[in-house]
Amino acid sequence: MTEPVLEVSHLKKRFGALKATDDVSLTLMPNEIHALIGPNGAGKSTLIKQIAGGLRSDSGTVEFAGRDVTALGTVARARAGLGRTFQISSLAMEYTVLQNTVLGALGRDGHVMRFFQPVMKNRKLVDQGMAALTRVGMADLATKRTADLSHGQRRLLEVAVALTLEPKVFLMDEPMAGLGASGSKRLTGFLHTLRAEAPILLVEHDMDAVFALADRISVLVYGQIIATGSADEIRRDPLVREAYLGAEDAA
Amino acid sequence: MSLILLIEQVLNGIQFGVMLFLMAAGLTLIFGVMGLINLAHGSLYMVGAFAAAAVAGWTGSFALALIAALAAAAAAGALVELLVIRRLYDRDHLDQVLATFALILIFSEGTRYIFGSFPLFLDIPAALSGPVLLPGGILYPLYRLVIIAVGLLVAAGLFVLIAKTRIGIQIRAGEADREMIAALGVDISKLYTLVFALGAALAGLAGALVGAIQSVQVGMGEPVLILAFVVIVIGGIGSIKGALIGALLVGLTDTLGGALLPTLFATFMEPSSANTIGSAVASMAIYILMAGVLLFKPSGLFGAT
Amino acid sequence: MKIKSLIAAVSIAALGSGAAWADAHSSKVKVGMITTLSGGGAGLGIDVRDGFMLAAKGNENLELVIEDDQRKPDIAVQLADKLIQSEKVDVLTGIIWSNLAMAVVPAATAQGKFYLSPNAGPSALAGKGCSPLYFNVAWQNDAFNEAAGAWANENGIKKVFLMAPNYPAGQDMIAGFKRTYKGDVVEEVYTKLGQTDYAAEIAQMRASDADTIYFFLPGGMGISFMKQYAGSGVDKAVMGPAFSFDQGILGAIGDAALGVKNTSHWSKDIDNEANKKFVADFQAEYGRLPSLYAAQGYDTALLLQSAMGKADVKDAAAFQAALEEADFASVRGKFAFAPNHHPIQDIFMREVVKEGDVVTNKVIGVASPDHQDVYGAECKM
Amino acid sequence: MAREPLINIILFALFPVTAGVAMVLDEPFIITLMTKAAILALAGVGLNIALGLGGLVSFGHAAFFGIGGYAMGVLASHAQSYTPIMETPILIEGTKSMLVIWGVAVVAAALAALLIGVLSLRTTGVYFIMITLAFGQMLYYFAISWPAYGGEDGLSIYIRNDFPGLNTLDPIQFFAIAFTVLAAVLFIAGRLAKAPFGLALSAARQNPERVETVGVAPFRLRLVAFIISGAVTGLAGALFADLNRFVSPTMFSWQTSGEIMIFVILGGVGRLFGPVAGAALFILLEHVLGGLSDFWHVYLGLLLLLVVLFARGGLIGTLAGKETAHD
Repeated sequence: MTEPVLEVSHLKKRFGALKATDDVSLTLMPNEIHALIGPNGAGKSTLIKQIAGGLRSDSGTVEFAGRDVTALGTVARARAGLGRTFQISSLAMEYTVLQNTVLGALGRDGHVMRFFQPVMKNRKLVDQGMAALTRVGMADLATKRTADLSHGQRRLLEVAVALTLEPKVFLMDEPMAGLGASGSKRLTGFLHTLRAEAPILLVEHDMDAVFALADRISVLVYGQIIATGSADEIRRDPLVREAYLGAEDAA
Repeated sequence: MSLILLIEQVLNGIQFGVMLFLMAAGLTLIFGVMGLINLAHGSLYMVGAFAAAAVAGWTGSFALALIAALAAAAAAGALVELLVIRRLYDRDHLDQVLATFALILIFSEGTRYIFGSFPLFLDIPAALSGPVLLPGGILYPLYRLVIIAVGLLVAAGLFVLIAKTRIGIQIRAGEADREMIAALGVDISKLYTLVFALGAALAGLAGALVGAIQSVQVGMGEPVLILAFVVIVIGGIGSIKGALIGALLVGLTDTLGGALLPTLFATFMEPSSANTIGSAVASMAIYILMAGVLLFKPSGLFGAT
Repeated sequence: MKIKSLIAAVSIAALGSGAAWADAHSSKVKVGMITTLSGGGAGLGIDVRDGFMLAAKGNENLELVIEDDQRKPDIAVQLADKLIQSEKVDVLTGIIWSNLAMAVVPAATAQGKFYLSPNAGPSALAGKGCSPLYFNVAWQNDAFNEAAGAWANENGIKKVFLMAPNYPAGQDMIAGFKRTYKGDVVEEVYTKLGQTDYAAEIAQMRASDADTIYFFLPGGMGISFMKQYAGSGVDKAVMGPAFSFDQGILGAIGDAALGVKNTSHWSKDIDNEANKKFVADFQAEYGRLPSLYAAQGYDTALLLQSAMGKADVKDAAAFQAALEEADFASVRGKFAFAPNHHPIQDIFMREVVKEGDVVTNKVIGVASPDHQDVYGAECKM
Repeated sequence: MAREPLINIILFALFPVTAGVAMVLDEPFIITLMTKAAILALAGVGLNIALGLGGLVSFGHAAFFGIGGYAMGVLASHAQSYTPIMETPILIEGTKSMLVIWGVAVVAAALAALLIGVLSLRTTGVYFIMITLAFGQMLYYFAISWPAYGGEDGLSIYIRNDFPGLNTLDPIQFFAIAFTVLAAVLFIAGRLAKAPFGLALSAARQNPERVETVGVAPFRLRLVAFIISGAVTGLAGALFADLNRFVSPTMFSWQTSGEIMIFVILGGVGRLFGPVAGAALFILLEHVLGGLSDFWHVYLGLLLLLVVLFARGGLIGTLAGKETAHD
């Protein structure tokens, strides 16, 4: 067996009486797409934050590329190779689309403390930014102001910024939301090729995409993982059907 | 320093703190509910003091003067809210700082235009003047005890208002979520005007109470304003409880620092330089206190994180 | 516009009663007045200005340009630059505050302009920093305090409690008092500049065994202190330099100030012709009682005009000599310049009394006759 | 799109043109006013690096302005009285050299900004505004109470400091110095905004989470921005002290912080030339309104209010039309 790239063990997080994350363990193997699904309020976003470093866990560990990163913050984890996209777009809205990916390339490059040469004339960084935009099919939008993009376009830009980081692992929080059927389908195809570069931990509501892409699926309900397995296993799991579909019905 | 003197100084610190609380309560309420930094709060304090001095001059009645101070400050507050402040709620802090800074200029020079450049006369009523004998043989000015009592009453009133009344529920809801309260069918702009006027009235009350033992003059609001900001930042912005605790902390630090530090420095320095340096450090003490609190609690003692 | 209208006011009045100053010798002089007319402390500047204009009324040879320094040193410096560079004035005057004077006076005299101080008298300008072109028509900062110390010695004051704000003028005032006072200083307290609450200090006063409180707290600080002191029940005698008990301030303190002793070089009840005329004219012109600042502004204009009658301002040496003569009828009575161009004058002790409904001052004696400052020895000119 | 640069050029050219005309007309005071505007603009440019670019609403920049001023005051007063600043362990003498004074002012202000920044940047929002205010007030009271350098009275320097090859007391020559410094700092600040650092800093203002996610710590960016900002404002303070040949604690007061902030907002936050426009307008208003009435602060207040309420984006923003993207 190969070693997992990302290994989360016994993570816990409480907010007052609410157990947002209740003893969650999961792994992400090389070249794998591991989907995390669950009804609204199950604690997916909290878990992603804990893994990305934005939220301190009460207990448990996060190991990344064989290294315990539990004590590290967002910045250090990003530098170690965690590439994250956000559920609610988290971009520099005043910037152009290209400036956002150049920012990513700059972060990857690491030399932020340069004060004189215009960054948008730095061939290397601009090329990296453009390349990432081209890959998600946004090259023609490069000079557009980010605030003027549609929701779907912002999701794609999130992915493009993550690409510039050349991460060892992608953490993607609902990248398909707002894309529409055809956009969703294109991104699904793209993520499929992306797994060869780095495995993806994918939080997603679009079940078609999840079942088409995921090697393994974990189901999170009330902060607990109630099942992990292949698409077929999850479809058949009675617990999942009850908790998940039951919840869907209720909604 | 004798024990009696120490107790007297502690009382002075509490009195100063309670006075600051009257200022800070309005400021923190306005910030908590509307998210607004109001630098012109000191001007409302000044308006209260001038209104009180003017009415006391005409009628000779301190009670009428207090009522006039409350009314004038509340009216000025409501007016300012309707004309200016309500355009600032969805602006960033920067715009709020500049606009309310502009209001200070207008209020100060406007007051000078109306009342002239010389300080006004406002005295405490005869019934409240002079000292009283406290247990333990401490002689203490009655009026300062009255200020302490009024301040604590206002604090209690505010707690009840916020915890128990309909308005209080609306205020708390407004702090939590503006859209929520609008969805509940509350007229939010009316609520905001009301809260602003309430905060202004408190500042006006403080101005009138303090004006009777200090100088009623243009610009009297700004030093108090800065101190009130220190208070609410220490206490945690938006928290009435924080404002009370913060005010008492600042009051005690300032009073006891001024009284004790020079003596303390004199234990290891020659007296004359101990005096100057001690006084210098004492005048910085509350700012040091504030920086210290923020280092350990970046959102103040009772602030929401 | 404001400036122009003031100039006009002075010269239009001249048409009516010009005869009084139509002296054949009289030379033309352009005066720049920098004083505080807006913001806190504007009352003092307004009084100096009004006093000056009252004395200069009708003199068509005196052109006056008035500027507001807002009590900010940097503004004062820039206004001085403006008056010297653009308006090309011959004489500067008007500054109220020591720190503003320190910012303006050395540069102004270095550029060959006369400066007549109607209020501030920092020790540096009386001693090492003195200048042939600088004349102080008011007092050296220490004067009232030295006189108070001397008076205390002779009036059985044995133990004093001293208080002043913690800034140079405050420290100078206390030092001035201690220079002449021979009794015990039981406590010496420095408060924060601009402090408004004196409960802590009053508590210390109560606890001390001093028989007299001597304090210097200018402007609103003094008002706050006196009101709080009166309510505290501490019954020690109170004394201080005149600044906290001047006419503009007494109205705001009220009865709380009654009985307080304060030293001053002027009082409205000093018995001489010039003073009677001044007090009456000032009330007639402005409808209020004059303050000591108004008196100083008035004397400054009298001094200037006396020199104008003797010499041309363009001849600096002659004009300086004319100023040194101080040949004018001061509202204070006796007035002469010491070699360092600071006044030799009587410092009176006044007491705050009530005349009808008005709280005001009454002279009760001379605290220090022919008082002269101690810094003159360091002055080399 | 090209309107803002055009406005900038006109605005900038207005300084030397006005000063030149004033020289021809023999109105040295106008030159002095333009010098003052240039120096205050410089202070604003400094604040704008923290405020406009970094989103750090510092209400305590008077601290750096004052430190720069006192760097000049202390060095020049010791040189003036021929007394060394310290003799042990090493001899440090005062100086009348403007260049040395600038160096000391910049370094001292930068060190203070480092210290204040490390402590203040742990907080955000209103807390940041207030803690920077608190540090400014600390220095203000310190300067007032400390007797060694004049306390509240301040320090007078009788003659302006020296600049190689120039007569600094001549208004037009001193204007040239101040204006050149402003131009140089504007150039550097313009480059800074477009450099990698500026890109990341401005992104951290727009969305700190974004910057963290690409592996850059906003705290470091902000701290460095705060230091640069403080240093520039410190340099302005040294020049301002030299303009007046005088320093006093007023330079540390919270009103000074407020005024520097007004220059920035009046001109347009985050716009390179915003503080230049703001300072020029402020000086103009002070000069014109001050002559109209004793109560000119009322008009100033009303005008500021109108700008905030109705002219968002400040003077330059209003003149340049709709807000443009920072690129």
